[in-house]
Amino acid sequence: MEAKHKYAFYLGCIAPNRYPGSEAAAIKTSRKLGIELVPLKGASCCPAPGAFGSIDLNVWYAMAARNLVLAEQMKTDIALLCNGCYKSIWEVNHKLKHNDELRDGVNEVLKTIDMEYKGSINVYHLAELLYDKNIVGVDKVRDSVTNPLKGARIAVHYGCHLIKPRKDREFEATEILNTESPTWMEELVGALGATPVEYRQKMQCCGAGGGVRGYDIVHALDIANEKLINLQEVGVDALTDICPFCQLQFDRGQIEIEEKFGVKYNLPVLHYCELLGLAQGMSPQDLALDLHAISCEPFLQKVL
Amino acid sequence: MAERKTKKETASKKETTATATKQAPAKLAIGEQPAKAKEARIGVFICHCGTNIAGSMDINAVQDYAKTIPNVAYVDNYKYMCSMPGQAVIDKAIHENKLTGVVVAACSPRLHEPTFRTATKEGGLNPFKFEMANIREQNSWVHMHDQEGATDKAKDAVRIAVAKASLLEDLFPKSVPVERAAMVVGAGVAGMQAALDLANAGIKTYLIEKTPTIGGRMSQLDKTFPTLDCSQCILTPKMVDVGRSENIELMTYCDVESVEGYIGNFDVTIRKKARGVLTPKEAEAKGFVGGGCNGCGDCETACPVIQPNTFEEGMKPRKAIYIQHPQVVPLIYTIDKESCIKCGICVTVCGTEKRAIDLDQEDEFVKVKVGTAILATGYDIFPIENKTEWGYKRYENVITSLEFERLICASGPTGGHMVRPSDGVAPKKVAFLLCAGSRDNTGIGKPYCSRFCCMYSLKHAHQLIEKMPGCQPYIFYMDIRSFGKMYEEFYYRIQDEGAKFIRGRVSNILEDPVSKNLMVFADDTLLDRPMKLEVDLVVLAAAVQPAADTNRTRKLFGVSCSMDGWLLEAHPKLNPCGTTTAGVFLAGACQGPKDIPDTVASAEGAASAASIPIHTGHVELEPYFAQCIDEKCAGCGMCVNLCPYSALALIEKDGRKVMQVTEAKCKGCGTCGGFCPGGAIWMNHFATPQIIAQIDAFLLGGEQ
Amino acid sequence: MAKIKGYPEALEAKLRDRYMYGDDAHPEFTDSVEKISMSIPHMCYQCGTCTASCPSAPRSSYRIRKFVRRVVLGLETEALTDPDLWLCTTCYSCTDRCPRDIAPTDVIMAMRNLAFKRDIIPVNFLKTVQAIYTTGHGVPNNDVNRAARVKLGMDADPPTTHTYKEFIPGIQKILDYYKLKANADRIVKEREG
Amino acid sequence: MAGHEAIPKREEGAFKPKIVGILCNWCSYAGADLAGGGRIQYPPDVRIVRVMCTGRVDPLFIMKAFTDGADGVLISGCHFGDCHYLEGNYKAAKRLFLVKNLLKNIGLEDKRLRMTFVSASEGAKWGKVITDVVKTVEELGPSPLTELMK
Repeated sequence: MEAKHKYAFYLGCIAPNRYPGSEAAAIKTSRKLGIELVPLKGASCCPAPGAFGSIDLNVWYAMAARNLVLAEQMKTDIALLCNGCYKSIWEVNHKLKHNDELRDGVNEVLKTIDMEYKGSINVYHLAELLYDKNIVGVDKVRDSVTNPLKGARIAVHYGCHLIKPRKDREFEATEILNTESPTWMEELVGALGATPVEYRQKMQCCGAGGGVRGYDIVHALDIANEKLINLQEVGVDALTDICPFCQLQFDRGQIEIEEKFGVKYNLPVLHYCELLGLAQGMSPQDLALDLHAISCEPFLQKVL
Repeated sequence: MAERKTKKETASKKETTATATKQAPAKLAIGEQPAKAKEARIGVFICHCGTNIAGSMDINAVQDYAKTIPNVAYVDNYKYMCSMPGQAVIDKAIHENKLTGVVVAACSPRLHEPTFRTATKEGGLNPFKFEMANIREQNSWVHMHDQEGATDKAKDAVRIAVAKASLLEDLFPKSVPVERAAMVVGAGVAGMQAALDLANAGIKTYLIEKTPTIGGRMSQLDKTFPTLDCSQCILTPKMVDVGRSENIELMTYCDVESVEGYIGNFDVTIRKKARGVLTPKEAEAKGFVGGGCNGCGDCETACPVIQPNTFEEGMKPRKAIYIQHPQVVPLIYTIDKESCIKCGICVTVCGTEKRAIDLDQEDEFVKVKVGTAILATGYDIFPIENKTEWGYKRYENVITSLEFERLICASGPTGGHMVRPSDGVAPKKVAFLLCAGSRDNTGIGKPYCSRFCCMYSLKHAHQLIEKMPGCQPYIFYMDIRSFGKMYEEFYYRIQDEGAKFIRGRVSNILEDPVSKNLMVFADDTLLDRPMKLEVDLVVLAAAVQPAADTNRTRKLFGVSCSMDGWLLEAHPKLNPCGTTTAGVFLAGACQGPKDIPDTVASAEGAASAASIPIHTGHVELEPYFAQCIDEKCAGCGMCVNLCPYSALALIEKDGRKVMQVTEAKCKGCGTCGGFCPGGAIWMNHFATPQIIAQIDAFLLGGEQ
Repeated sequence: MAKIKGYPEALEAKLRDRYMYGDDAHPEFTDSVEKISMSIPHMCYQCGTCTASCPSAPRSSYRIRKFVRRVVLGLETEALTDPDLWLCTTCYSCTDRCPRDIAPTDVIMAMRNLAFKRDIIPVNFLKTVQAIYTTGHGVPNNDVNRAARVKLGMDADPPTTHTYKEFIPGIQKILDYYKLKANADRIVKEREG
Repeated sequence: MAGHEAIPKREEGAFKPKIVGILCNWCSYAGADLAGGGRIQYPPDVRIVRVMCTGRVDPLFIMKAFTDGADGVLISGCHFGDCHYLEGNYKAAKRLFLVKNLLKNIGLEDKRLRMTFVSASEGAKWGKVITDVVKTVEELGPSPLTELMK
């Protein structure tokens, strides 16, 4: 089926440079769902909202604006697959659109590289597009499944920066505005034939954000560890996320947690795009799952 | 405002004719300076209002300028014009300078126009020869940092006022008789108290209640703070009195459908919703002597349809034919038309003696005439599930304070056994969340303080400690607002009884999927440590909001509301029961959150205010009605349809069609006058020449 | 800040004057925080919803409510020199729930911005800056990953600044506009030599 | 805090717009009084004429104001559905619509005529309305009619 919706695919850093499988999966799977993702050439780091936001918000605005302008020049809306990137790209776009003073300031800087932010495009998270029935919707996702992930118990980590703070966000699918007890990701997981699993403190942060993972890794890991304990309590085969940074924190984090706290979980952590890939018949090799710090094997045996 | 004025005024009343026609003197081309304006002698009096006005503008400059305005014969200023000596200044000046009109530059006419009209009258002029220039509310107070701007604006304001004063005419308020009956809308404790007071003052009172029984919110409560009286015990006597009172015509299960007329003469249409059950009176009217509902309840037992009982906050079932609780007044059953399946079993069991049930009964409309009306429409609980972080409706054991009242009440769904919804087990640890949805500026909750939550939560804590030894209440608060008589002492007592007070607002609640216990997250701001408290039950002291159909009702009576929907009083301090619609008053929580003592007090206030015009027997209406200048009227009749009160009509007069105003119906809005293509409609006190003169004075007069 | 008593160091530390003095307060600090954060911390009524929502609070001495309080009172130094300032994971739970409609997270970010102006900043933040300055990415590509990408049938480098290096000078221009790289290098050098 | 800061003063010789404000007694005039009670600060350029209802506003008043050289006219009444006289404000709004067209025809920016709805409880809003009306008129500059009429 040919693509009805075309987006400039904003990659960010961690997906292409650590989990290339999710990048590959995103492109392949969304094509099957009528979404064409074209590369956003020359895009840079979003830049990391925690780091840059902390140092100087003006730099954050300007750097994010540069990425936005690249898409404006393509006259194409942006789609991305990382909550952190969403925070930078969507929120800066939103702020600049609604705050002239800010926009003028940013354009001042962009002038030095012959760019101008116009505010002519929108920014979307892939997960949002998959759930929005006007674009794809749960049913279409279900229909696209050729290899249902039967019998797999999968928990969802929503992360923070896609949905919080709710009062600033604008989603076509209003279910996404629920920040206390959302279930739309569970619906998407269910659509893949897997069993979504609820657990304590589902909405808690992964602990990596705001530069904390770099500043005080033990502190950051302890937050992740609390979630892993809660996940262990209900027993799941895998944890899925829509943010490569959260994924890094839970995947690599488990190794670090083992080193620092001496506890082992071996809980596979997959980006939803990777899950969707598997469900649409992509092989673990197509997804480079071997790059994950925690082996996905036990999970794969269950579902393949 | 009309009746406030008339209270102050004693203008010699010339009985005006039923219809009004403007005579020659007003035959003015628009803008043309009438002769009388030229010989007008206006006195201007500038008020300092202490430093309120003098502090932000140059009074002397205004005074010097006023002297230069055409028609100004005298100028003076005084520290407080509204004071007795201040008014004496006006009186004296009128006599000594043969003034024909008075301008006072001071506060808002909405505040002191009556005062100065009286002063003008004392001076021997018609009180309507007075015009006010508002240089406080709309000048000195809003331009505090702009002396020059304020002074210039004051000069213009005076000039504009003088221009109008020069053209003002003698007017005579019209006196209308007041119907010797009153209406109270809403039969909660406020409505009942107001109705009883009116009735006891000998006034026939219609008490309108939308639900099948009177009693309102108070009848849902178990105990009342700080005295811990049983709510029902102190309320039921009143309910019975209301039912018995000769002067009260109790109309339950009724809605106000429409309101016409004005103070003294409101024509109200009431919808009697089809109850499906006949009262003994109605039965008799139908010829079933000795018939009608006697509240035996056989029908209820027989009825097969089960519905949640709203009075019990849905925690108890009721039938399609029901009474809400044993103490209802009147004791007449009601059929819930939505859920009734018309199986007819109730008709059979009711039997051929009573023949009380009429499944095909239809709504009826009743018209009543009243002199004054009191709105007592009360409050609802804010839909607290909108604050998703506390999981109301998501977690079984998170309940509202009103649900708590029913659960702890001996006549409630559990017979007074305090148990939690999930498993019927008595809770050992209970968390009370104060300001749940109140003091919330997110746009989801309510920005205001709901005022009685602190106190009833203290009472709830006391009830737990008293009823269930070993049960520990935790009260999560930001501030305990125990402002009433004996309230702080009550707070002291509950603290002494062992309730634990945690100064922190609960951020969110998580439910244990197995035990259904609740994890309450908060910051003990005094200990400066985040806390995670496992409790069996959470009670949300949910914010309150105006009752569901308040907005509909208030519009029928032409009453305004504040931004959050509470009905707007005429003056927040000096006229809390009045409204901007003469003859309509407010009682209880419809005006803003109130606890029972305040509600009853405001109800008695409203009752007394509403009884004054009725006892006076007549009210004087502002003589602001429209008149037709026959010479100018082309008889096009376009104005006739514009009038919202159908006060205008076309009549034959000396062989031609002209419009005629029925004064009694005209409320003086001037919508007709604003439209008339021929300028043939003269609006008393707001006549076209007068307003044009004001505009000209501002733009053409003055120092260019 | 607390007045110095002039005792020997150890005693001074133990018996430090803990009064709050009027002259501790810097209203301009409150203003600049409000301007940068585009929020209204001065409206805080200290209910603690933020701290109670905070994933960092239960495992540290970090109290966002306290930081907001410091903004209200203009306690600049006390706020900016507190190492806890850097324990916010920016999860925005507090912002999501604040009943006063304040954005405590953005208030923290604003304070971090002001701290950076005083060279108060953890080195890891600056390392990200340096990485982006040279590669355009905060987490740059590496050989293991390149190999994997090729195996997946993708280019070894993603179609970002990694492939289109001509965009990097533009990025450097932006960062230099704010002297970010220079400051980062300087501070890192001071800390690590 | 909005409204409570002092209004920035105009520099010497700057254009001071002349604006006529016709207010209904029950909502807008009361709202303006409330703004006073709340000490909401706003520019002093609007002169107020009080009528019982905006329904009273004769298009002629507006035209007279403009021909007299007003730079702007503000009509302010109750919110729709809140009119003390049921529907006076509807009728006023309808009429104003026609007047606006008329203004355009005689080459006057219809932005100079504004109708707003401010209730008795909206003091702060009144401050915003006035500030905004004055700003608009300042940007438009002196009314072209002023010259014409001379």
